[in-house]
Parts: sequence; structure tokens; C-alpha cells
Amino acid sequence: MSIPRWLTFFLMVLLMTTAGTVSAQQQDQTPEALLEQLADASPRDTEAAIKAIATSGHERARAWLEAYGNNRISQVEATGRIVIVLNNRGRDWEVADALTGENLGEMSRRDLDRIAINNAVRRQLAGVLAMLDLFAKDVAVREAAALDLLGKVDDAIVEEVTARIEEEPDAGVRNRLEEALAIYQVEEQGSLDAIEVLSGSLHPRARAALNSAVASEDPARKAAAEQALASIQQKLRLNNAAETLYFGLSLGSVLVLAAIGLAITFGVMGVINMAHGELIMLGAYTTWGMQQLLPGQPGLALILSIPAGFLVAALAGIAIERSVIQFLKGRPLETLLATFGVSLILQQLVRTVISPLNRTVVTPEWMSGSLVINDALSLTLNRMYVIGFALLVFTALMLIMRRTRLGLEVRAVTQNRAMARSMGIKATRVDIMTFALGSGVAGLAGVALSQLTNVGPNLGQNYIIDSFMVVVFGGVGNLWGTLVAGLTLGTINQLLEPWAGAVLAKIIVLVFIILFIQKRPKGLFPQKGRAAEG
Amino acid sequence: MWLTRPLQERSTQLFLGILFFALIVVTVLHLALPEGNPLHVSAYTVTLLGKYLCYALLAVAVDLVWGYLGILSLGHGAFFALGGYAMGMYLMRQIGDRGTYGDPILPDFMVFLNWQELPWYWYGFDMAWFAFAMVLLAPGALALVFGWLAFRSRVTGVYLSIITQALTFALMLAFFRNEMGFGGNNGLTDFRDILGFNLRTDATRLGLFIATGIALAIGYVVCRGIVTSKLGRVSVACRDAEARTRFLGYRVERVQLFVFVVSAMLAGVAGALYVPQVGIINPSEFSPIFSIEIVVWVALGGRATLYGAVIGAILVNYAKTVFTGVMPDAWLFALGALFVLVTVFLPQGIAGLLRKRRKSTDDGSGPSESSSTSEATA
Amino acid sequence: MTTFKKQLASVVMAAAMGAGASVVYAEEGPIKVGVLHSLSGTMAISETALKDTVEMLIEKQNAEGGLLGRELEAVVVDPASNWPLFAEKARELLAQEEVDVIFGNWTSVSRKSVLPVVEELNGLLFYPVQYEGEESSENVFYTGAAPNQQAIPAVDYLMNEIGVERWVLAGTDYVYPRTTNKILETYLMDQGVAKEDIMINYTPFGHSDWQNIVSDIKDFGSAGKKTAVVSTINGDANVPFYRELGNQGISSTDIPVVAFSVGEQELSGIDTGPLVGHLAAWNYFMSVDSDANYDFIDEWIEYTGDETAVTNDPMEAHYIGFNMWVKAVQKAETTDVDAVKDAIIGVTVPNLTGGYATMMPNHHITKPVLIGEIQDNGQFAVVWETPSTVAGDAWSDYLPGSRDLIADWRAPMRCGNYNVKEGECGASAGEQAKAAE
Amino acid sequence: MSIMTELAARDRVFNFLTPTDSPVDVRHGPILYLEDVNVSFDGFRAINNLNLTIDDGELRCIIGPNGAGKTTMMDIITGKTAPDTGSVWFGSRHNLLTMSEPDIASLGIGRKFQKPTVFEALTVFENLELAMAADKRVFPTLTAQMKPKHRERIEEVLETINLQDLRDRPAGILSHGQKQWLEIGMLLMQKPRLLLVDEPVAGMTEQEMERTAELLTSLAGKQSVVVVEHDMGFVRSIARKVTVLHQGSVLAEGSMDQVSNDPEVIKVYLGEEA
Repeated sequence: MSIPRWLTFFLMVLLMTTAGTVSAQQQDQTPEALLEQLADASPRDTEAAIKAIATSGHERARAWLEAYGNNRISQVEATGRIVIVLNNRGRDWEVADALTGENLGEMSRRDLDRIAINNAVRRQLAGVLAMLDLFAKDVAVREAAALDLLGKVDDAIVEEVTARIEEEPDAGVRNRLEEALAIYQVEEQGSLDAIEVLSGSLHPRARAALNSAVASEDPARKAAAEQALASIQQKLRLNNAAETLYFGLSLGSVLVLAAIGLAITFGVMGVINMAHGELIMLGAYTTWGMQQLLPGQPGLALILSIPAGFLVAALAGIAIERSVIQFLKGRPLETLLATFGVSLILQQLVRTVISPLNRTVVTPEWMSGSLVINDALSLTLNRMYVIGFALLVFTALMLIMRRTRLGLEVRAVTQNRAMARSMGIKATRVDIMTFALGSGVAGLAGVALSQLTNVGPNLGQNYIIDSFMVVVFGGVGNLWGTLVAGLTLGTINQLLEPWAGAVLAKIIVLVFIILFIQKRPKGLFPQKGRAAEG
Repeated sequence: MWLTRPLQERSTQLFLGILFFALIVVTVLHLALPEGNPLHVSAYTVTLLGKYLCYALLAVAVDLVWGYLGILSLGHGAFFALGGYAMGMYLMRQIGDRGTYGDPILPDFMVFLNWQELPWYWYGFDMAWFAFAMVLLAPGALALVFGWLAFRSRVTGVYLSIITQALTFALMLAFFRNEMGFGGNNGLTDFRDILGFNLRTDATRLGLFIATGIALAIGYVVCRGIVTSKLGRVSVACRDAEARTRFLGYRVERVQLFVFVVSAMLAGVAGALYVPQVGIINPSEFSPIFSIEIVVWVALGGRATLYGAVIGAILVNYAKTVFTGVMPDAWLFALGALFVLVTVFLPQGIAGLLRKRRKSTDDGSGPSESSSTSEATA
Repeated sequence: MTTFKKQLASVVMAAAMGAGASVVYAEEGPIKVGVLHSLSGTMAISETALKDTVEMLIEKQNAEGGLLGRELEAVVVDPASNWPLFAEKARELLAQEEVDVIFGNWTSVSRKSVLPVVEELNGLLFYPVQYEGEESSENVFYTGAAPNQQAIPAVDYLMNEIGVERWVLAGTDYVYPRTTNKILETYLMDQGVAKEDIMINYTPFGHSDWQNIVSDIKDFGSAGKKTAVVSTINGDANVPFYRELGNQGISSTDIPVVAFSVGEQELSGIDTGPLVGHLAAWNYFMSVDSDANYDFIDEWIEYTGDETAVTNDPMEAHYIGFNMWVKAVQKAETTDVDAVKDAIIGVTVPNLTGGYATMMPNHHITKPVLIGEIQDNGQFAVVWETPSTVAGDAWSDYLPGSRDLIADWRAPMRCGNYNVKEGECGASAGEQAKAAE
Repeated sequence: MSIMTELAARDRVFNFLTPTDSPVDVRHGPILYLEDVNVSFDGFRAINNLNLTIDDGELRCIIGPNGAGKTTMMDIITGKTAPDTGSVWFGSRHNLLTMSEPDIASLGIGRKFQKPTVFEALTVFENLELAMAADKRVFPTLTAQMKPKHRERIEEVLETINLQDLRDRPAGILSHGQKQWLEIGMLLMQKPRLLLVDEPVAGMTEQEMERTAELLTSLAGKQSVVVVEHDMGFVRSIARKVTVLHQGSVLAEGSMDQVSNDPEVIKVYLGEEA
């Protein structure tokens, strides 16, 4: 996939035209012809076709290439007319004329032939588009483009890139370009000083280049590359440690979120709520519902579904408390069975009412992607939000338990029901409130999880056991315990995973908990005193 | 002698009577009547009933620990499955060179994951006596170790329930791993014959069915023997006032351990009889859900009565068979509702209802009688 | 037929069975077609659609005057994603209901659990899902892809078209991925790929935390050679996997993922944004541009009454299998199992991708292999296709145990695992059952 | 107690040399010593340098306001609670701190709880049967047979605690007083060397109280009895020697008259029952 020299000139021209300056360029092909060429191209000539379009300077050229990249260019079987597909869901697709851009309304899929593209072509396309972007006004775009060029530089555009390095005002972009150039030089020309340039880079592509250099016969190169790699490895080790820690934290915070609601219903009320997982599920489905209500703005929907999810789960919780649990006071093991029944019902309800299939929950822009610390260490945003969210929920709960009237009453009731009653606390009301709170928090967990995993009928089951483990490990009736336990287990799990593998890691953690409970039957932070001895 | 004591009991005699009568009826209807006769019991039904009996035995085992010892084990499926795997491994070795790859030693799944030789823990399972011993020992050993750790450090109530759940969950994950050498998710299947009898003949099926019936009878008598012995009363004492029992000089943890191990072994036997009848054993038997379901059979039938457990197990599973045939999606609703209703409105289960009726008719109540009533009320 | 009638029938059945007696049916009357797909439990997600497909096909066939002048009747049971229950229900279908054919199963384990029953009672089973191969039963017809009809062509594509040199084989830890990866490993090594260029990783069912593994893949991919992931990750684990890929910034142009278990139905539950450009290998895509396909889709949407309903590969497999069975019955002029078994070999019916499928002597069928690219609309855009259809290979040439085995159920050989080296038929399950009777 | 501290403590027979099953050694008089015992539950000192000595065959009453640490003391003696410091000896041979509840019980220390705890699910008869002195290991218990002499023993106790008519009714239906009696009866079945009786007459009628008093006094001599009681009248009726606990340590000790005239005691009890 080499783009010959002359292209670079045209790219410059194209830039000017797109930048709006008038250009004196020869129209050697009509737009129709260009598109025809693309449409009829065999895999071998698609390349040429793309070039032709890129260099045609037609004002829609870019739109065409992008549409092509997204599989959106089709040809009407009957007329052979080239169209851009605007909406390709369902059996009838909304299309617009590629040349004029006029909307042609809906057309049956049957009558359209998609103009195929594959990853190889897409990569060329990316290169071409990146080159175009290198001239954009917005620094961010240029930076992205430069990053995109890493490993995509070839004989065709090398001069262009070199030229850009001189003209590029922004230092960051310049470094990127130099890196890109260096990778090219290392791989294609085996230059030594380029290796120097790369020795600082943590980008996987740079390492790739160096690795290839290590493989070379020339001892000098080999040595230089090895040295460079060594220095990179040094940095990497640090980054990996940080990364693993982050993974641990994020898994931990998921566990905390899932378990914290349980810590309240189970820890504080002594109710073993097997339907906890399904309450989480409800929270997740609320998020989905919200996104259905507000199509097009997933972000807003997600934020709204935080209160909504809490509410839905809390109401469900109240329903459960009133209909089942209140009849089982002081029979914890029976609550386990009854609530398990409830969980089965809730699951099947979702299956029949909504669908047995998983639901699509969209991740809003600002949550996808990752925060790039450096090329080797980037923290995924959605998980970062989840960590923050978990801590937020935790602090909120702490405050409620410590500072508010409800918290006081709850603690009173759990310490000594009769006494609390006689002091005029409405125990039943407190029960309802507590359970609602616990359930609501489960709902919040669901909202968060909808951003990490499937939203489906089985969502709850995957977390219920882990949640119990966390609560028991942390010590029943102790929110701090839950926090510490969750984070610890998460981290242990992530530390084990690399060498034990995912399954074994989980098993080891479970066994560890079992043994730990033998040593400290009341968990990390047991409740002391005669009251608890029972 | 504690084992023979139950045989003098009216309730036990009644139970055994009904059980053996059922066995005989089914056998006769199956053998004597020709296919197509409306009263003919098909091999399919025989196997189905055999399966129910296995579940019944399992339920009895659970009732022993839950009803009389107050230990709600959410991990009994694990013992059931271990027994099943022990039997499965025996049946696997019996296939010999008749497997698809014709390897005389290695089971098929090992061949196509190209294992070179048999893992050490498969040794001996080609010998029936060894395998059958393992059916008892494997679950027994697990229960012994686990129970010893748990009871020694006085892990009780909810905590115990939850770590038993953790136990079976961990085992499930472990058995899903193909490296374990138990066939992973596919488990063990495609069995040929047991003790030389071809598993795919109706005669063998009938045999297994009868064997299961007898096993259930024995298991019931053993449990009954324990609960009517002084030890049984001690377990009830542990259940209701653990500390008090200690102050009377009983080693509560040892009592618990003994009963727990016995129960685990019974569960193992149930599993071992289950596998040849359904023709497959795979890790899903370890799933926590299954273990909880068992408990509900017992709850429905009525805790601390043993025969209640049998009733519960058979009823629920029969319902399951019917429902999954008639209206599949309704099944989970039904099961869920069952859980809730039984625990909320029928804490003593069906047995409780029966007993109420019985009490209203006759009031001549011997010690055992009155004690059993009160046990259930506790 | 209406669900009510079905329910009635099964109530009768159930009651009768409760009384411990089996029901007898007149020899004439409808031809019974057993449907053995989980309608509850974890597998319901995938299998419900297949049950509907069979019912739709039967409806259609009846509209065209049934078969041999008799009406077709679907007998639906629910094995509830419980493997032993599969065996039990299969027995119920064959022994109690006396169905003439069964369409069913999704997971390998359920098939393995049903296999002995079908062989013992000499039934017919059509199995519609891609699977690990290493099996050929006299009574089972495998209309899904064998490894050589999915995995190997996909790898060829990556190797030749994309120029992949470094391979991550990631899968859920059960037999299909295990076997497939074993086969691919051997295959790749035969193609001269070095051992250190292959990374194999297994995760449990429904694995949800992919952070570590994805970052490992990232590292593995930074070794200077074009890298691709061959994913046999199953069902629910996929969403978090692709999400993590997207978030850790691995795009389909850097490290493409080719999946064998992700179809239109799975995609319908995924936010396809981060997946665009990743690949899947199947023998059918809903987006295939053929009139047969468009007609099928129209029927399906009409039948389900859901404009957004999707079709997928196993559904096509049932479509093919059903038509083959119908054709074989017409050819044999009876539904007698043995007659149909002989008649069906060599039967050819059109598939939905505009070609034809033929039943091979090893009870596998010929299929085209398509590589599709995930699009933002939850569909696949076909980017590559085998020039001709590929015949399913029951015994992989890349596993030491089965290299010398072939299956041929025609007289006189009639053997599921004939060893060409020793020139003899290894004892197969089928004959065991025969010997027993 | 670790070997080293053992060896360091030269003043007495090393624990690990002591066969625990050997009979209680009361040659030096006292059957129970508590030395400088301290217990605290998160900060709150329930027992504070408690020193107490009970002689063999003595009947000792222990009184004190709520929270004086009476029950906690019993917990320590019976091994339910482990003290932070101090030592507890049964006779001069058995260090109770190293023993488990069952060991202590089978060694001959019987306890009646403040809140009567009987096995409500079991019949009165069965309650007594379980309490009966016997080999209490698992297998002997499993194979245990009810011998006539056992039956007689149980009947005799049923007699004493006057529950013959209720012998086959579940203990759950008994009245509070009857439960108290049953529990005392269980104590008798145990044939202990030392009885720890926590508030035996709570919820009893006058007559029942008298009978309890008789019973306890009759026991004294053969067995040592420690009674914890609030009801001063009852204490007066049985007491020979009284110990007053206050804030976890001994406030006064002596005859009923001595202590009731002790200014300290009066101060503590001012406004309280007595």
C-alpha cells in the first residue's frame, strides 16, 4: 500500500481546496467516473480508485471516503446510481445521492449493492485521511492524525511528513511526527539515530519497530535496539504495576458497589436477600429504559438513571419487604429461601416482559475511551467513573448511617429492637426504610454495571455470590469492612490473574475466604461485645 | 441397637411399606404388562422415577443436617456431584476401548485434548469396589475437612450457609476447568455398562431403579436411627441451644461433624445412583442454585421429619417434569412462588399439615411422636 | 398448530405419565417433529429463536400440503438449559411421543448428553450449531459448521489477506474452544508460525473482568508483527470483552478480532460502536445479498411480528436441515428412520446464501464460509468468501487422535470412525446400541 | 498458656504434666480459685482484679447490683469467656483457662443460666436424659441404651423437681418457674462437684422458693454451690457466706449480717433492692 510521490502534491492541493482557497487543478475525471471506478474496482484496484478520489479535489471527496470507510456507499442495482446510505437499520434503508447529496428517501435492501471494503483498504484509507487531517486547524485533530500515522508512514508520504515536522507549530504533534518518522526509518532504512529517538517512546508501535531491529543481523543496530528496549522495559515495569493496581481497584470498586447494598440489608437488618442481584439487574434495566426514552443522548439518560435506578430498586425493595420479609422476622435462613424465590420470579419476569436477550446500553462519549497517562499506561474512563461512583455512594451511605436520624434509628433498632420500640421508634418503618435504602443502592450498582457488562436477565446471578463473600469477609454490619474487603478481594484477584489465570484466581480467592472465615468467623471487622456474642 | 430401633417405629414401617409397595408395583407393571397397555410403565417412566428417588435420598440427607442439626447447607449439591463423579469415572473406565478413539485407557475427552497418560487420581476407578468406596469417601472426606474447620471455629448459621455456598461454587469453577481432567463443561457421558450390565437395556434401568429404592430405604433407616438415638436428641439440643449443650459436657462440634459427614455420604450415594440413570454428570450439578433448590424440596415437604423431605423432593420434581413440558416459561414463576409461599405460609411444610390432621384424629402420642412435633415447631 | 392444542396434548401426556402409563398413538395421523431447545434457563437466549424457526418451517410445510399427505406436528419440550434434562426430554420425545425426527440442542454438552439416547432408540437428530467436530453418529446430522468450515478458513483469511503473523487464541473454557484452538494451534504451526507467536487464553463462562487479559493482548500485539485475536469466547462474556478492547484503545485496524460465536443475535444486545470493523466467521449472515435470504428474512419478520427480529447462522442450519429431511422423506416415501438415514445422504437443497448444501456420507453438510465485518447497525458486511462450498470434516486432520479417522454411513462401510490406517472400524456408539438390542 | 510461661511459673505443677481427666484435687481445701482476673469488652471493664475462693462443699451466695460482673464471672469459670489476664483453677490441678466448655462441664462444673435455657423442642424427660452424667462422646451417645437404673435416676429427679406429670410434654410449654426447676433438675442429673446457679428463684412463687432453698442447702456439703441472686430474702434464707461484687471486683465478704452492715455495701446498695 504505497502512495506514490505525486500524491503528496495533490494532497497539498486538496488541502487548499478543502481549506476553501481556489485551486487551479485539472479535472481529469468526472466525479461519476471516480465513483464508478470505486464501485467496479476489484480488490486490487480499489487502492487506485481511492487515490483518484482523494486527489480529485471534489468537495465531496472526503465525505465519500468516510462513507466508504463506514460501509455506507452502495450502488442501486437497477440504475447503477451510487448512493450514500444514511440509515442502514431494518429492511429499508434511507439513502442520498452520492453526487448531489439529495435525499432519495428509503430503498429496499434488496435493490442496493454495497460497495465492499475490508480492513486492508480501511488501513490505507486511514493513512490517507490522516494525511488530510495533518493540515487541519485544530491541534487535537492534528495530534490524533499524527498518532494515527505511527507505523503508517511509508516511502510515499515520508517526505511529506518530514516537511510537516518543519512547519508543525505544536511541539506535541511534532514529537509524534518525529516518532512516526523514526519508526519508518528504523523499519525501512535501519538507521541508528532513529533508534535513539524511539528509546524514549512507550508506544507499542515503537517497541514493535525496535523488536524488528533487534532481529537484524547488523550487531550495532542490534545492540542499540536492545539497549533502547531495555530502557523502555524499565519504564514499562513501573507502568504495569500501576496498571495492575488500577485494575484491582476498579474490580474492587465493582465488588464494593454490588455488595454495599447487601451490607445494609444483610449486615444491618440480618436479612439474607438473595434477590439482591435482581435488584442490581433492575437498576441496569432502568438505565436501558432511560436510554430508550431519551434516544440520542445516552449521557443525560445515564445521569438521570442514577436517581431513577435508585428509585425503581428501592420501590421493588419495599415491595419485597412488605410482601415477604416482614413475615420472616428473626428467621434469617427462611428469608434466604423466600428471597431466592423472589429472585427467580424477577428474572423470569424480565425474560417474559422485556426479552430473554441482552439489552443494548450505550456508553456515552465522555465515558468511553481512556485517560492517557503515557503511551503504555492509560486508565479506562468508564472504570474510573465507576471507582469514583463507588466511593461517592460509600461516603453517602456512611453519612446517612452516622449523621442522619434514620441512621440513628436503624442502629438503635439493630442493637435492641424492643428497647428502640419502647423509645417510640417505629421499628417497622425503620425496617422498610433500611431495606429500601439497601435495595436502592443495589439499583445504583446496576446503573454502574450497565456500563461494564451485559444488561440481561442473568446479570444479577453473576454478582450475588461475590457480594455475599465481600460482606462476610468484611464483617457483617460494618460498612468499612465491606469497603476494605471489596477492594482487597478485587486487588488480590487481579494480582493473581496474570500467573494463575482468571478461573484459578477466582477459585483461590474463594478458598482463601473460606479459610479466612475459619480463622475469624466474624470477618475482618467483627462486632464486639456481649450483644454480638448471642 | 440404634439401627434396628427405627424398624419398630410405626412411622418408619409405614414409610418402608409404601416405598417397597411402590417399587413392586412399578416393577410388575413394567415387566408383566405389554407395551401399549394403558397401565404399562415404560422404561422412560422407570428411569424418571429412579431419578426422583435419587433426589429423595439427597433431600433426606439435607433434612438430616438442616432439620435436626440446624445447619442449613447450601453446598450439598457438591457432595451429590462428587459421588456422581466417582461413579462417572468408574463408568468412564468401563467403556474401555469402545470409545470413539478406541483408546483402552484414556477416556475420549482426554484423547482429543491429547493427554498422554491417565492422571493419577483416575487410577483405581476401573475397579468397581474402589469406585464405590470413593462414592462414600470422596464426599465424606470433603465434609470431614470442611466441617472440621468450620465447626471447630464455631462458624454457624448464616455464615456457614454462605461458605458452604462458596465451597460448591469454587468446586463448580474448578470442575469447569478442562485442566482438571474431569471433562470440563461436557463432563462425563456416553456410558456403556455398569458391573457388566449394559446401561442401555431396560432391564438394567429397572435394576438401577430398584437399587435406588433400596438405597433410599437404607438411607432413611440410617437417618431415622440417628435421630431417634440419644445422639439425635443431642443434635436437636445443639440446634436449639448450642451453648447449653456444651455446658452439659457434649462436644457440639464433634456431634455436628459426625452428622454432617454421614449426610454428605448419603448425598454422595444419591449422586452415584443418579449418574447412570440420567447418563451424564457435569459441573452444573455443583451450581449453587441446585443446592438451594434441594433445600426448598425439604422446606416444602417439612423440616425435621425425613419423610417430608422425600415427599417434597418427589413432588417438586414431578411438578418440574410436567411444567417444563406444558408451559416452560411458567415453570420458574411456579418454582419462585413455591419458595415464597412455603417459607412464608407453610413453615412446617406438607408434613406439618399432615401431622395437624393426624393430631386432631388421635391424641395418643408417645415420646417420639410428641418430640417430632415439637422439633418441627422449633 | 395453536399453543393451546399443544398444551392440551402435553397435559394429557403429563397426566398419563403421572399415572405411570405411556400413551399409545395411532400409526397414521400427523408426522411428529420433536423440538428440543431450551426455552428457559441460560441458553433460552439463543435457543428460543431456533424453536420458533422450526415451528415456522413446519407451518410453511403444512401450508404447502404437509408431507406424504400427512400433516406435520411440532412437539415442543423444554430441557431448561439443564444437561441431564436434555437426555430425559429426548427420551420422552422418542419413547413417549414417538416423534419421527428431532431438531434441537445448542451446546456441545447437551448434544453429548442426548447422543446415547438417540442412538439407543434409533432416532434422528438435526444439530444446527457450529461445533468442535470429533464426532459422527449414525443418528445425528450436523448441519452446523465443523472446525474446517469456520475456524480454518477464517485463519487462512487473516493470514493471507490481512498478513497476520502473531495469534491470540482466546476462548471460554469448554470443549468447543479447547478443540478448535488445539486444531488451530497445530494448523498454524504447520503453516510455519512459531510457538511464541501463539498466545492461548481461557476464561470461565460469563467472564466479566477482561482488564488484565486485554492488556496482555495489547502487549502481545506490540512485538512488531501483525497480530489478530481468534475469539471462541462464548455468549455473555463478549460484551465486556469488546467494551474493554474499545476502552483500552485497541481498534479493529490495530488488532482485529475474528469471532466464531458472535452472530447477529449476540450483536443485538451489544453497543456495536466499539466493535465496528471486527470480524466474524460464519456460513451465513443476515446481510447476505441473495433473494432466498431476503425471502427468509421477510417470512421470519412476519412470523415473529417483530420488525427488528434478526436471523442468524444456526437458523439457516435448521432451514437447511429441515428441507433436507423433508426431501429425504419424500425420496424414501416414509418417515421410517433407517430409510430416511439412507435416503438423505447426497440430498441437495438450496441454502440461504444463494448456493446449495449437500448432505455428505459423514452426516455433515457442505457450506460456504463467509468472513463478515461488524457494522454500526449490528449487521455483518461480508468481506471475504470461500470460492466454493466446503464439506464438513467430522474428524480433524490436525488432531493426532483423529488424523486417520473418517466417517461414512453408506453401506457397506456404515462406520462413524473408520480408521484408514488399520483399515477397520473402531467400535462406535451406534453399533454398541445395535449389539445391545 | 505457652510452654515458656509454663516453665517460668515454678510455683505450681506444670499444666502439660497434669492429666486433665484426673479427679479434682481438693486436698488443699478450696475447689475454685480466681486470681486477679480481668475482662473488658471494648473498653468497658466487666471484671476488675477479681479474687475469689470457694471451698469444697461450701454454699456461697454472690450478690451485687446489675453490671457488677456476676454473669461474666460465671462465663469465665465455665469457659464461655476468656479473661484478658489472671488465672482460674478448679481444685489445685485443673487450670480452667486451658479447657473448653465441654471439658469443664465433664470435669464437674454445672451451670444454670440466668435466663432459664432448656431444650424446648425436647420433652422434660429427654432434657434430663441429655443432662445425665454419662459417656458423652459421639459414638457412645449414638449407641447409648436407656438402662433401668438411668430411668430410675431420672424419675427420682422428676420427683424432686416435681414435674412427673409433664415428663412427656415438650419443655417449650413449661412456665418460667417450671423451666427454672427443670434446669436445676438437669444440674442434679449432671452430678457436678460445683454448681453455678444464676438467679434460681426469678419468677418463682413463695413455696417454690422455699423448696429451692431446701434443695440447694441439702446439696451443700456433698457438692459446692455458688448462687448468684438478687432476692435478698432468698439469699438470707440460705446464705452462710456472702460475697458482694461491685464493678467487677469483690467489695465485701462474710456472713449475711456482716456484709449487710458494711457501710461500703450499704452505699452501693442505697436505693437498690434489698
